[in-house]
Amino acid sequence: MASGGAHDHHIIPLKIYFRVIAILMFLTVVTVAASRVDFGVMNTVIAMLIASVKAGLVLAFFMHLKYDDKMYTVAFGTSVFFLLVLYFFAWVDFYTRFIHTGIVQ
Amino acid sequence: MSTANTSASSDGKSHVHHHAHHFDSAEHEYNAAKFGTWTFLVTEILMFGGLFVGYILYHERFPEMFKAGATFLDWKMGALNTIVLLFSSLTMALSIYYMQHDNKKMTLINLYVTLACACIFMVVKYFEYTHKLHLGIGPGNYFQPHGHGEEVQRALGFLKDYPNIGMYFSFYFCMTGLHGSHVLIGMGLIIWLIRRTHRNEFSSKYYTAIECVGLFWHLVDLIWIYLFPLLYLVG
Amino acid sequence: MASGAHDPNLNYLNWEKGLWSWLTTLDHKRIGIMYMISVMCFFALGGTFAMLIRWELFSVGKTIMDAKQYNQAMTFHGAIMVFMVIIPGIPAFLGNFIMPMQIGAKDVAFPRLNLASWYCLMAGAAVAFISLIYNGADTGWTFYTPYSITTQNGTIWLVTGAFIIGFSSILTGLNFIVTVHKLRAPGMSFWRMPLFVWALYSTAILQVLATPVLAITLALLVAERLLGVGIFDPKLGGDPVLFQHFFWFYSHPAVYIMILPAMGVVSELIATFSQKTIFGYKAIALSSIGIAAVSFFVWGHHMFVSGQSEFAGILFSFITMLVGVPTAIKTFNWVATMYKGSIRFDSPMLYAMGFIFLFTIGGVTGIMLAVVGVDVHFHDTYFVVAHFHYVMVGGTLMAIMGGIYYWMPKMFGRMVNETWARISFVLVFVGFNVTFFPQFILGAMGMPRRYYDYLPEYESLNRISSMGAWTIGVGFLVALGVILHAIKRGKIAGPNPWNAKTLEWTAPSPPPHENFHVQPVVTAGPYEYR
Amino acid sequence: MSMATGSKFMPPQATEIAKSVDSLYEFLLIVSFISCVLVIGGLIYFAIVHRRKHEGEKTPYIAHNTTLEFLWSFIPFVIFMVVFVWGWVVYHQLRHMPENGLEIGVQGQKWDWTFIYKSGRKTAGEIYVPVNQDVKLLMTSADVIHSFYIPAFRTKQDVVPGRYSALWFNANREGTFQVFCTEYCGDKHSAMAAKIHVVSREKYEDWVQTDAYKGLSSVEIGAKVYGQRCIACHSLTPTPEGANPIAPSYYGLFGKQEKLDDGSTVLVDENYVRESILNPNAKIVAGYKKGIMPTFAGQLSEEEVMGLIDYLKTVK
Repeated sequence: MASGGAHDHHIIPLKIYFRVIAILMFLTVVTVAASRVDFGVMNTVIAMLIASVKAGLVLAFFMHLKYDDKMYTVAFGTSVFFLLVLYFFAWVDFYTRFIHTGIVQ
Repeated sequence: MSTANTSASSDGKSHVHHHAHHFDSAEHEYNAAKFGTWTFLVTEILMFGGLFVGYILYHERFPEMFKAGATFLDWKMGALNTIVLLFSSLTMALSIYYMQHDNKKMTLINLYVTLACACIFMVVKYFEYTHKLHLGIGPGNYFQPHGHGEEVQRALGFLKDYPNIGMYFSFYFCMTGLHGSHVLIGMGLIIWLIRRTHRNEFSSKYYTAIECVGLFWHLVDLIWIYLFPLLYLVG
Repeated sequence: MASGAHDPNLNYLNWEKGLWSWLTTLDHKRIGIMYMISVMCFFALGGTFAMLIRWELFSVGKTIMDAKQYNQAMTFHGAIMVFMVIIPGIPAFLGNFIMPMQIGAKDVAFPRLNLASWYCLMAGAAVAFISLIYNGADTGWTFYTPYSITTQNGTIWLVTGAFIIGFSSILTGLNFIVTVHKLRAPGMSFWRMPLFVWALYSTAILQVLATPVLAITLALLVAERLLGVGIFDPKLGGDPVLFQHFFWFYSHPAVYIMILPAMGVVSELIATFSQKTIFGYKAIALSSIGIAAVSFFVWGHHMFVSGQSEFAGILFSFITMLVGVPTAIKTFNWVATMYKGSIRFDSPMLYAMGFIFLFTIGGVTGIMLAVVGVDVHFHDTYFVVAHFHYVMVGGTLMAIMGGIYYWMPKMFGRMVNETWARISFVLVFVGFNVTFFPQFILGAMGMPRRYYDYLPEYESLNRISSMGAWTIGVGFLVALGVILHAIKRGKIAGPNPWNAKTLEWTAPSPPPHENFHVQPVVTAGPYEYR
Repeated sequence: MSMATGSKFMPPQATEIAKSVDSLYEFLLIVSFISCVLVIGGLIYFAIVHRRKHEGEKTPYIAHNTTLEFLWSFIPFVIFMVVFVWGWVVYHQLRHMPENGLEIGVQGQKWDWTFIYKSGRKTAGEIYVPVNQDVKLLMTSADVIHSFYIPAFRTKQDVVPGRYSALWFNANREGTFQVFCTEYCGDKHSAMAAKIHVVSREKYEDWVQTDAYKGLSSVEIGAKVYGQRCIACHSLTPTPEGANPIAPSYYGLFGKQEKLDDGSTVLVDENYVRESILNPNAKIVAGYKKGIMPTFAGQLSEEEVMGLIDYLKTVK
């Protein structure tokens, strides 16, 4: 860990790049189409799922996370985790004060 | 004390990259630079995340107001921008691929295409912004639609039902504005890369700068991947 | 670089001359010294505001200033001390200087970024002080909305200044994480790193994960004032309590950014001055990481009475109890280290023992405030003021002073005048207790904080507190004199005057530009007093 | 060290909950004192006993002791859990609103509290409540966040603009108890206090029905209203040189020609005073800022406005 390892920068073949961009473009079309249909609340969930798949592809291939040091994946995962912590606790408070305001505490 | 790794770049003029004195080898410096870039991306994600959390929380609290606000966003422009940015992400990744094969010409082409896509993105953004601001649809207190025309009437109508619709456009302008500023920063960095590639500073042995700017650019694209559905589609 | 010539009297201080060589230096040691000077100047400024506040509160009614000026003095005391003294204090000053040497590295991972961090701090401070031109800022260092939106003065400048200073903290954190991961000397596994490095590593994680949320919160606050974005403004449908959530999501980890490095310094001091291996090395190291992790889940205990629901209050109170356990473990480990040690009462050790004394009181009162039922009475009273001063002044400032006296031989190659250093300790320690212990009682009696004027029944305790505050002021002036004297005319110190075992003491003092003439190889743990 | 009666170091215990909060606080104090004695005592004892006899002394290599480390992790955890649960019980009592309490509307605005009883009676700066009666305060703020804090009842609740927040108490003995604002709200944050008078039920019934100004002359009513509502900003003495007060002084105001900020002058007569009370931003005196004085329309009865005008005539 302390000094550089062997010269092992992984090179992704062109084929995979083009396959990934094709999927990404396709998913963009899918997400636009999905937004046309009214699934009610599910619209947001579906849109986020598709966006997450696209994001996963960009992360894994374009940003080489799949082939790189696991530490980078840990770093990215930590940032998303603590973002969810901020959202969860703020949402708990928001929910009890605005959406479900049964009792004035 | 520093071991230099000469690079046989394609047009014969070899350029020597000295890694900094406190690193043991160029490989060591490369790993440190990438780890530093990823840690920086963590801070970017958390900063944008704050805005996303605010948006989602208020989206739950004022769902109709946000739906009304979203009607002013042109999803076609958004979709075009998404495709442009995805493509620029591809060309950025390809520029790294070609530099790993010491193919300076193809790297330059890809960098120029990435830069061009970024310009298209900003131009589309420019039209969206001026179109709205011209009608008086601005953030917060600057939401004073004036003039005539269907959109302005609709905006005035919404203003009566939802007095704080200005908040939706605050989120819109803050999120897309912050993202736009990062696209500009990315363009600046790509121009810096192009200059250094022309001066043969990169080779298959040393392309750290391209890879790190590439990571930053992919993150900018990542944020737009989430911004587009949240703002334009779901509304 | 002339790597061959080990000219003995050539060191990082004199191998380059002139102000320009300092302002454009990439050497982590010089940047550490520049941070030292900045932090000490800001501390003097923040301390002056503190003295003014205590002078005003000496008696009921107007003493030396009126309400508006008091509110500004209170705001600037808070903002300067938090953003410019205590957060950059140990990580940027002592951390920058010592941490790379302790892991056997030649420099931090990104020297240019390190210099940029210092310039961020100075630029942010300059912007913050522009607010004085626009008749200051009187929102308190917490900038709660909607007051911070409606008040007519230079709040925007202070907020923008804090925004810029935030980047100094982020970049330092980033630098330290990469340095610890990538630049450790051969043989130094994670379990052979000194505890000061462990503390700075967990602080760096906090700086990188928490400060960006402060950046976006302050940016939205500026947007709120300029454009009326309505996110935090109740008149436009916004929610001021959401601002508190975003603010404290940063600010509670920020208080751990302040205390964790101090704990790292104390671990070093206790081990060295007891000449005994630290007790429970793994427990202390993991406690640092544990505190850093749990600190992101507890911010709601600042908002028990803000209108959040009972469920949220209970949840935050429970998790706050969890974060109390590792803190207690660390304190017990320090005391256990001193068991059967060979203890010398040099000034750094006095400050370390002072830290444990005051931090224990700060800790137990922290648990009192974490108990929801009691906090409703104590929230925003002087009980809270006393608690966080016990932990911040009694904790972090004691550790900074201890750290300066301990690493003075390494930084400047000279020893500190022991008698005067001990006098400064006694003055600060006694003055501190006289100032802040009465404030616990004032808080219990219900005196709210940030009060320009108070009821006559609180006057006697406030008088005692003010007198104690001036004693602290004198104590720190004496300490300043001791430091300045030591730099110029202190007794020459050898490379390892305290017989410490960590790596930085194997380098000459003051160390050469590249820290070690020969790359150190680590074969054993950091505290091997066998 | 029985603090149940509320010693010098704690405000008086005026509600049952105050007693339970104090007993929890007492337990916390005892436990904290013991742990401080253990830690600090141990520190000082080891420092003295194991002080360095001679340089280069060998010290035993004790790295860790699992049982000891387990004990001093588990015991604090248990204590913290006990204290947490006890705190939860007290917090639940504090936050569980009584069903049919006496409801009083509270409005906080920059720098004073106004109260509205269900009987339409409005008071500023003080309220009367019967003893041994559940009282529920429904609070909101007109401008920034304030916080309603009654030390004697050990309870506090932020008053957030744009929302209602509630606080309840049941005073178990008569007396006057101090109320503070504890969320920083600007210049006169420390002057934003109020009083709760806990009186017997009969006195309360009598007070609520009677007119607050029974048997007072118009000037005395004006003086009382001035003391509650205007004193925060308007002074009765001539403005000293160099001071820039927030609002014009009442000294010798009535009947004077006042210069306005748009250059015109106006005679201070009954109509001008009434307009300045009900619509303060209509005419602004030169040298003072617009938008500072809140409107009192709907908050002052006709009797009170007339009283103020008569009172102004007497301020010479």
